[in-house]
Amino acid sequence: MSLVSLNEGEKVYIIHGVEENFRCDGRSRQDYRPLELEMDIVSNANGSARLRLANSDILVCVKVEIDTPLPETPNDGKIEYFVDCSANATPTFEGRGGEQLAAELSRFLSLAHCPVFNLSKLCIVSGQSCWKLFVDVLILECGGNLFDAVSLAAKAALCNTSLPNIVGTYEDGKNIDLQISDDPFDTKPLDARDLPVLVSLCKIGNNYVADPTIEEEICGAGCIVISVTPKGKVSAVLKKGAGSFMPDTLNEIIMSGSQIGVLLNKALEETITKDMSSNVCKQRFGFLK
Amino acid sequence: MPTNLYRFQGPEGTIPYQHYLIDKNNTKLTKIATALMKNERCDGRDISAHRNLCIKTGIVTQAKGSAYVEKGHTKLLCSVFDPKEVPNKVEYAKTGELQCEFKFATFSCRQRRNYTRDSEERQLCNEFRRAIEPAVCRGEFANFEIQVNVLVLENDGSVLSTAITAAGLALMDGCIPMYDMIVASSLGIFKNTILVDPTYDEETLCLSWTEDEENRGTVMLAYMVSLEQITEFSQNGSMDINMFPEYVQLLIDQNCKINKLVQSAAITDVIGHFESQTTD
Amino acid sequence: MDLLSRQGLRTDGRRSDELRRISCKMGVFNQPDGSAYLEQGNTKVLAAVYGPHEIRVNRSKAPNDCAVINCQYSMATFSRSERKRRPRDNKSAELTVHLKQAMTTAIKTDLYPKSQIDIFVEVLQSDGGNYSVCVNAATLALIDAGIAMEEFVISCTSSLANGEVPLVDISHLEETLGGPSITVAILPISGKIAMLETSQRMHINHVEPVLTEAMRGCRYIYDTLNKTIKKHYEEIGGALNWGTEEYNI
Amino acid sequence: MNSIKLNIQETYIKEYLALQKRSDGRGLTGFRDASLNINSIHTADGSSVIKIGNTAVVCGIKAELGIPKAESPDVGYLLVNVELPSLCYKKIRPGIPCDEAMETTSFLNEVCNNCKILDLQQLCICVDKLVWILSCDIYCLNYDGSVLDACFVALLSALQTVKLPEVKYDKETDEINVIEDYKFLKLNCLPVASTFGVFNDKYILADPTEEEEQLCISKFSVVTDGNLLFSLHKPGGNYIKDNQIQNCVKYAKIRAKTVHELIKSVQ
Amino acid sequence: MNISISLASKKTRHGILKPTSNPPVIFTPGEKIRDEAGFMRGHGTYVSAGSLKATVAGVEQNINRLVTVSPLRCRYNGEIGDVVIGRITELVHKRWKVDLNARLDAVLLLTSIQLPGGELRRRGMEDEQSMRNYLSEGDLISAEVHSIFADGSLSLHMRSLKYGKLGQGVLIKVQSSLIKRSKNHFHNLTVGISIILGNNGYIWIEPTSNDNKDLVGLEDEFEQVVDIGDRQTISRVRNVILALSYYKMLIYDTSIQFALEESKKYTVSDLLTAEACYDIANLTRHRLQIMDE
Repeated sequence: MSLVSLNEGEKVYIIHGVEENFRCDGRSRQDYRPLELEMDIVSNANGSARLRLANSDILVCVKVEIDTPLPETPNDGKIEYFVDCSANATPTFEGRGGEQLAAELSRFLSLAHCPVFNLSKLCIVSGQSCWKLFVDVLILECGGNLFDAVSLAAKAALCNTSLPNIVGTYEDGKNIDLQISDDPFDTKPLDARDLPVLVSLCKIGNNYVADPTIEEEICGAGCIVISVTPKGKVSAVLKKGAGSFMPDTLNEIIMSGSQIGVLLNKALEETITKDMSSNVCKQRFGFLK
Repeated sequence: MPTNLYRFQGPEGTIPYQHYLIDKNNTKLTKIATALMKNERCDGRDISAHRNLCIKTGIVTQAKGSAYVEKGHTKLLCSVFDPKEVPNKVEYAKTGELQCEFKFATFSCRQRRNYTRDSEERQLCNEFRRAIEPAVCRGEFANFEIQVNVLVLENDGSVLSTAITAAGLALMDGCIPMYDMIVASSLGIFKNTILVDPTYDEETLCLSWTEDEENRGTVMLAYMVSLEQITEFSQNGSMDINMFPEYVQLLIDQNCKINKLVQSAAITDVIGHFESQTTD
Repeated sequence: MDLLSRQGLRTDGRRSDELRRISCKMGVFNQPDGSAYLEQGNTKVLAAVYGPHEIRVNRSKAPNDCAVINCQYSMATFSRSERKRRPRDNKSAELTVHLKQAMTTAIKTDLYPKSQIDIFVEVLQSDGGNYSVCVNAATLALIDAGIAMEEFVISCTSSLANGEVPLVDISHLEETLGGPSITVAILPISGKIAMLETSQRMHINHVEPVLTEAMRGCRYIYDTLNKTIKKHYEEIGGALNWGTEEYNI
Repeated sequence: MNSIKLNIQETYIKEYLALQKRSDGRGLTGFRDASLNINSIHTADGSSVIKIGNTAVVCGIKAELGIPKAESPDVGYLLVNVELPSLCYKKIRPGIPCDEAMETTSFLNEVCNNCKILDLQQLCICVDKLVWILSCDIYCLNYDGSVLDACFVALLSALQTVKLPEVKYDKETDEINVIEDYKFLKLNCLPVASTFGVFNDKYILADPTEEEEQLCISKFSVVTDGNLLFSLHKPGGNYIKDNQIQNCVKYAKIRAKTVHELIKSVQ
Repeated sequence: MNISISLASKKTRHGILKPTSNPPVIFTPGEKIRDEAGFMRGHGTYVSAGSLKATVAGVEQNINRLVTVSPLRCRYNGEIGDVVIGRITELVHKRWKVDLNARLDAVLLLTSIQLPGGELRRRGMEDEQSMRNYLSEGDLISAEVHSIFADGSLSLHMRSLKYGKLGQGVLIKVQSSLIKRSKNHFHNLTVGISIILGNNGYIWIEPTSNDNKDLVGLEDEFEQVVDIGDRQTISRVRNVILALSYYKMLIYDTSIQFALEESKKYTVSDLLTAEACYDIANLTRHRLQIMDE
């Protein structure tokens, strides 16, 4: 991503544009670029989704495994986030180049989900066995605003996830053996509709914009990422970039971020419902379209 | 557990014995929780009171600048080194860089930590760097980097905010040009009750999952008092949006209080410098 | 478990000399200079090519008269049914080297002095023959990037069932259960072999039939991909005036 | 630039040494004052902080339960690690441990094993099943020479503060029960290290500071508990004479006694 | 707040425009084009066993007896006299390195720019030391290809009033093969917007300046705020060009003009949607075809 640089003229042009509430691509400050979602595209996963936000392309897969719960939380399952920045997205990600960004993304995603996600839903036998969810995010192309795109894709993939049904357990002394249904359709969906999405607001000049492009991210003095649940609660806030904020600006940004977040959640919700309802003869396109 | 060729490693899969005392720990947490419902804290503080702050600057004589800060049981050390050229770098940079390291000592937390950096340390390191970056006059040392290191000796809550405060002092002690002093403080929110400067147990309580809709979580804010600028803000938990202005205001007030302490420590530090110079 | 039923059908219903369904698309992404997506059965691979561009790392060590080819083979953590812990491990480092060797034979590196060509492949779903599909996808991406090549590089993996019948384009199940397998990458028109590897000990008498089958598979894949490329170019070329200034229909 | 600075420092120190004095006022064989503080870290099962002159070192011990080695099923683990984090000294880069840290670590472990500081049998809970693992991590906070000396004091005083609860292990059900009846560890001996620097063949400096260490052509350490000599450690460098060593051992023994008193005084 | 998430499966498949009726023969790498006898090997071909073969996928082109195959998409291959837009990446002794999306970074010598003081000014040490004041890393310039070095890298010059450092505006990047070579690459679109179509695929859109450009074109002017009307048109032009580029259509003054006219029914931000892009590209092509006939 460091491949993009801007000269002063371009920066001034962007900053003035934001002031006039008319950005380079014609959006107003709070508009998102068109998003495109496709669910259930990886056949060997328990849930998956691919999201395109302009040029940002994110593929998220959820896999489940049986694990033993931690001794301090015997009734809770586990969830692990892993982000990989594919070198396909930009050559700077080659080798370990994308690791720092990936670590930041996965850490913040787990921070944002953690206070909202009820892990006891993943419990099978208290203290003995639980589900462990692996949420694997693959970044295939970067067109700015990765935090929002990754969170939307991750939520969609989790909504798409279903857990296999346990058909029987039998105890053998202390150990409990679990029998998982062989039928791939004998599953129960995971309820993930309450999960938050992330909204990045980039401060440019004295204003802030939603869904920043790469150019705007470079131009901006700093960025606030807010994790918003469908009910408008805030579950995590993060600051990116080297800038600093006035207290009033910060409050204002968080306020409008939560409003955007509610709408974003609603839009995602509607799309997911639409996708679920058209379940019959659904065709997977993936990357062929 | 990643294998490590550089250190003596014990066997894999060790368990802290405290795991078998979980009930005790849980009752302790419940006790704290019930006390908090009555607006009382286990260490006898008022819910809006800070723990005592103990500041010592210049204790790492080998570093350019350093500060040791103790806040309750939270203890940490921060040191700053001379600006030096960035190794293996060809491009020209107009602003200097801050290289930060944020490390927990292995014995600093309830559970023993690993030697290698984990994701929490990385994240704290990122937040730490972002918090102090705006305060340093980075234009003064173009193409150079400054190394800022933090070692947490004991973690009893509000580590990041303490570290940021310590870093501000260490940078000052190291005579690195800064726009303003930087201080930070944190809040815990438990069932709508606001706790200033939460301890480790209180933080755990604030972040544990509950069914209800009440506000909970932690908030941290780093602030430059005389410039009135927020340099870092992070929050975790589940909170109502309308509460944010209140939290932010409260944190700013707290920071102003801490700033007074920090400033007096800074003045003592500077006087100390002069005295040592005159005795030389 | 029998890899070949009495009727001569494989576990996924194919005949022994039948390849899996191939679908592909060129130009999936905007940012790379060339990109391609290739599915062979359930093995799905994305390839991206950046360059030729200025050499970024180790500029002083690079040769002056030809291009540096830089590859990375990576496997998504979710690509197999068992979750992988890391996308890049020792195995993928080895495949990276193989991929680089195979692609270098075909790229006309002497045309691009002092430059670097990056080829990145990402296995999204793996069901056998990962390396082969990656080579094929990389070829497509290179063509999409307009990089001069002597020929296509096409790869195919085949193995032996019941110690006698060669199986072409094997799936993951056949890879794990079956006998020794041969992976070969060839330049299909001239028939030159760019890379050849056997998975394990193999009887000398078996090499010939398995290799022939793999090469036949390569030629089939070449035909399919070649057709797709032509179709893709016919579709997009018109508006572009076929990339020429003067061409008139 | 650096060489010039070193040169100036060398002349400066030489002038002092000619007067049988050192730049901080000590005599040639004088040790710096030490101060010790124990149990200051509450998250550790045992801890101590030692300052010798400006050199500061903290040691924290965490006790965990684990499975013993198959070849020695009845002993626990005592793992000693020395960390020289980048914050203590400007010449250390962050990342993997530096050579000096690794060297100090292996020397400490060697001495611990050789002189049996601790009967490792007392760390055994159930043979072949469960033992204590004591991870002793020593962090240097300020690197001002003779870090090894400080590490020894820190380790010993921290070990003395460790209290382990009683653990009941049921062989049948693998069940573990922790009873809060804490007991101290029994230490066999208290080895104390004293580092000496050899300056210019002629002078032997006890307990050199960082500045002096830079200029010394070689360095060696004597480990003793006042009566017995546990180890003499001289990692290369220039040769030293036999009688010089004899003298140093003498000083080291006296030093060991004072350190023992210091450790006793804080308990 | 405009947020729309569409489903990929609901999208009708219009990744491409309808292909033309009778496409020419397309050669792919390794395929034989013709026997070598009597022909000369050009770009995109090689000789093997007495026949000419293609190295890239494309259409055969004959200029007299020279046979070339040009790929539909590749990095920019410069030709002398091309107008290019580039970004300064590095300052090295007496020269700037310029990124042109070509195989190698181009070079702009200190002697190839006009400094204040005119043609006859001597370039001394002072100029060398203050190079960063004229052009620094990240700056955008428009220039002309002056010569081609043996290794294929380009040398640029800015010794004309029309070239110089670019100020406020928008840069978009498209494939270099989409830019149609023509006599003029500087266009003042009727709507008060100037556009420079760099042969290397970089396109610069800026408001037409009324006052004469100062002689050197190395000064910055950031005080002036581009007015909202111009801004809207610039964004519209930007989105329209991106739509054309998505559908691999040649970009030149006429195609942009047509596309702009067709885009009138959409608001600027609507032009970001796939449907609008398709519609505009399709209509534009239709009009171009009619014009050709």
